[in-house]
Amino acid sequence: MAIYTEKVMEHIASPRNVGVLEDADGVGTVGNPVCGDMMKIYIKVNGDRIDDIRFQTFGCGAAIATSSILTELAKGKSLDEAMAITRDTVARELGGLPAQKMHCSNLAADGLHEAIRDYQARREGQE
Amino acid sequence: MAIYTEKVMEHIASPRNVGVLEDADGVGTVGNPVCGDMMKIYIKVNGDRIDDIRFQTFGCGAAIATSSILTELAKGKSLDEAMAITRDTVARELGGLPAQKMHCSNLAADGLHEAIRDYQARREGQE
Amino acid sequence: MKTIYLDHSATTPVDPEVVQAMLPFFTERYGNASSIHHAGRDAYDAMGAARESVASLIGASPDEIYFTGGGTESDNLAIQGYAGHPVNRKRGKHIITSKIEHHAVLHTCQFLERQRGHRVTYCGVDGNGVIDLDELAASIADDTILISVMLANNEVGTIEPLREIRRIVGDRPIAIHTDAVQALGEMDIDVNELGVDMMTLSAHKVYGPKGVGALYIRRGTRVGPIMHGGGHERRKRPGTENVPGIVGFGKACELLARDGAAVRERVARLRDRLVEGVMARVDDVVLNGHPTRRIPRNASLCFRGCEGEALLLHLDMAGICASSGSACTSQSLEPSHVLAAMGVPIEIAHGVLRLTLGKGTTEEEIDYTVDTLTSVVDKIRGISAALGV
Amino acid sequence: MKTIYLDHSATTPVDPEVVQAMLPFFTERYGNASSIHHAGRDAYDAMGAARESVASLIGASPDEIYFTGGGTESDNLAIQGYAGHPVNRKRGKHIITSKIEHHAVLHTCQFLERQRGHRVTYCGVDGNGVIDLDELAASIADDTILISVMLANNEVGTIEPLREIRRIVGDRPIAIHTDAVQALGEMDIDVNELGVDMMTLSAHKVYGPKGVGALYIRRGTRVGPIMHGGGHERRKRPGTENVPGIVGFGKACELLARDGAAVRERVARLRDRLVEGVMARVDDVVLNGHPTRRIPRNASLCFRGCEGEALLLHLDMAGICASSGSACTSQSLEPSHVLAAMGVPIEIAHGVLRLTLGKGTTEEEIDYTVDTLTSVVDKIRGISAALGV
Ligand SMILES: Cc1ncc(COP(=O)(O)O)c(C=O)c1O
Ligand SMILES: Cc1ncc(COP(=O)(O)O)c(C=O)c1O
Repeated sequence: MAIYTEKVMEHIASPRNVGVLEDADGVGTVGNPVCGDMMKIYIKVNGDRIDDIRFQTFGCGAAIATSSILTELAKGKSLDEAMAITRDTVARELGGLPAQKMHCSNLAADGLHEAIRDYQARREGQE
Repeated sequence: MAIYTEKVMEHIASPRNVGVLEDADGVGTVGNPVCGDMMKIYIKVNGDRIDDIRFQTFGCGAAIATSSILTELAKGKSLDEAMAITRDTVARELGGLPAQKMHCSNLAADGLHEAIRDYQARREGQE
Repeated sequence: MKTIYLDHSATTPVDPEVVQAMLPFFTERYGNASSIHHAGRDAYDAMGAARESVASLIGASPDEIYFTGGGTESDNLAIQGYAGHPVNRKRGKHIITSKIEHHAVLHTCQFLERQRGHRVTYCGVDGNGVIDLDELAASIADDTILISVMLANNEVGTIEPLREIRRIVGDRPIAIHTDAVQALGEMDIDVNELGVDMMTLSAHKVYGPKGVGALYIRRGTRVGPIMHGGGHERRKRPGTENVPGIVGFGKACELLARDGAAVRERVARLRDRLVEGVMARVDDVVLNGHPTRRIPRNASLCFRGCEGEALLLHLDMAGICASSGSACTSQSLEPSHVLAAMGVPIEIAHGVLRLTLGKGTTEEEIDYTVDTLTSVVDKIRGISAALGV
Repeated sequence: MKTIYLDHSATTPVDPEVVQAMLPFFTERYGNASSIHHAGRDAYDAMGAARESVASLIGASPDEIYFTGGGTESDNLAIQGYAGHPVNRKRGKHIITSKIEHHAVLHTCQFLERQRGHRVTYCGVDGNGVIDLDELAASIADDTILISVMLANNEVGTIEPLREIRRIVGDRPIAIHTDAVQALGEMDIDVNELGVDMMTLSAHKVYGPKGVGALYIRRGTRVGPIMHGGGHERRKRPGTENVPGIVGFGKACELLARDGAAVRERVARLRDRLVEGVMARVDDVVLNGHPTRRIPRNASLCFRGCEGEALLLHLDMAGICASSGSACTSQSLEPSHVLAAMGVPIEIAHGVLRLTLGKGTTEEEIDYTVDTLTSVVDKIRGISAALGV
């Protein structure tokens, strides 16, 4: 069957920014293993910018590729710019995703938003 | 599809005893053109024996082959022996006929019986 | 003995180019089109290309083409699948068709009548085999949901006025299905020009492989599957796709697009030579079907005083493959329902012979056939002479 | 990159001998098997020979074999055709099947429940995928007319106890259907020993062509057609027969009769080497299905912390064709209904990989696969590591 674009396959083959940021400023966790897709996004924030970002993903090819490209998209962006990254942005960047993957496996943007909110909550906690 | 035995095909290719006996002693006509099978059997009787026999047939391969082989079977037979020739005899002699042809196109024995009855009726008329 | 094959409406030889296109998909590119791995993707892509070439031949878009196991299945999917769809069932139970449809349409309609509570009107035809449009128009009722009329008849070759049917239906919510199995390759076909919502196609009548067909379904037309299983063919037709067959069908359509018009012209000329040759030399023959609005390859002739099967067996002995009526009714003894609907007297109808030419047919073959037929008719009429039929 | 094809349960390459057997029927012996002339008779005879070789492989007689367009169609014909037959409808509306059937059976049963008023019991299975015979026995009711249980499961390879089902049913008037698509060629099959009344077969799983299947129907079993048209296949399956495909299926069965046992033994040895190799080098792996009562070619493995699709995409990049679950569900995201029925926790079930070997599989391929799989699992677990699944 037709499934993934070359771009997607390329990210599955060599996912960018895999792993943990031990001193993360914010962490976002989305999905659950029962659905077969689970994702954790770690960000390091410097001023208003995302300085570093890492992900861990349990899931199908789409889940891995969306996580990977999201980290590329978000790196260096301001928090506002990062919040503006949506599932659609991610899918578009990858040259499209199969319909059935759009809603289930395309969680990375949600994970990033979670991580930013976590960062903001921690900061508020400090204030 | 599987249809006719070689014997049937041989009789279709070269039917025996085709035609009319102008001075027939008995004539039997069976079938009707609406059914697609129509047959006329002419016999010449000498004493108790069928001395000569001819047929005319409008119909499918089975109708032609059964007519043809019937004339072979009947020729030289006594009238009693000829009356004992049935549709089954004819079909068996041909090595079998397709099921759907057994009942519709296998009319030759009926035609012969008709011809014999015609002969007997004429004789009774003369007595 | 050399075979002279004049039974192209029954089936056609597969074009060598089609076989070449299919071959790699048996032993090298054998993936299951539903598999995610590269072998599966390769098969899926090849199927997509085939879908495009089928679609483009009839002016459809590729996502409106659903591959099936043949013309019969496509007819069943169209009629059972449309009439049986819950939404359509609620809208109505009346179907209109013609008396001269292929058994795949007729028997499916009869099944719906007998077992699913549908009402079916079987419209008559005139002496040329053209559907009675007045009767069709008059039979449209409030609960009519579907009209199924073939584009070209398989026995007598008459082309039916589908465009007029569309005009009559207008924008009423009635789907129009046409069985174009015999029309494909024999005329230009455009689903939009014809205004049909569903169209049945079969590969083996156009130099493609047996066991592959397609149903065109216009976007938005509600058709449910008649078989159940995997999600293949966008949930309308489950089962592992016959990739080599589908690729072959695609190639066959490509060849039709390339050569079809030229072949048609040649075949029509040879067909006319055949008909004129026979008419000139044999008495008491009639050509069945419309004199001009007919597919190029078809010559359907009735020989008074001959029975069709006897004719074709004798032709066969001379190497000539012909048919009396359609192949799939050759096991039955009923005379043709098509000729009956056209008003051909039954004793004449028994004498029908169908000769259908193809792209490999030659002038020599036609001349040999005319000669053979002339003597075969003589011989058979000799056997039946005095019966006066 | 060389392809290492380990997805034989999805489909198989067509054997070159099978292709050779099919080839003449495309371009030379292309007659329609329903035609009366010599080209038609030749096709009909070839089909008859194929019917014999399919029949003899499963201990049936040729007139009990009905050719179809594939396994899915055969399953539909068996279940819809039997349950929908007017006589059987009157006798009862209860059907028993298992939770682990192929979608062609499950979805057909669900269709009968939803739209035809039938009642269906879906029997559970144990942790090895073996049907619960007590549940099956207990679910037999007065109106039970049909039991459909597969002979071998397509995902986990478990062989089901059909003989015991026959024993339980005894001589009650309940037909037993078995989907033997994955069993054919993988074990000796005899319809009389198994005591089944209907059996589904598909050619493309046994080195035959796609788009051809058969349904064995024991003499006297009432099955109506699900499509309508010509009188082909003794009125049970209309449509011009796919003669080359059927001839290919016949040849494939002939090859199984000749080489099947030897191939099975070799494949089982390689499969064991694969499973043992993976088990020895990768942690947290389980073999799904019955440890011994399984078809030789199947290795179904769950890798904790990996998702099946990610696994198979990485294998694919290394040239290895595998599957996660069955090909026809690869478009769906639901985890396997088979593993769920076996009680495999859903987060484990997501990590399933199915490797199915074939007669062309070599030891080198297996060793390469073990190596590749070891590093791929490492890599994928690396991406998901801290998630603790
Ligand atoms: C008009 C028409 N419709 C349908 C069919 C059935 O097609 P298939 O043989 O592919 O099932 C045929 C030929 O057999 C036909 O001529
Ligand atoms: C167990 C089982 N039944 C039925 C089928 C369907 O067969 P086909 O693909 O020939 O329609 C398959 C394979 O797809 C199968 O594995």
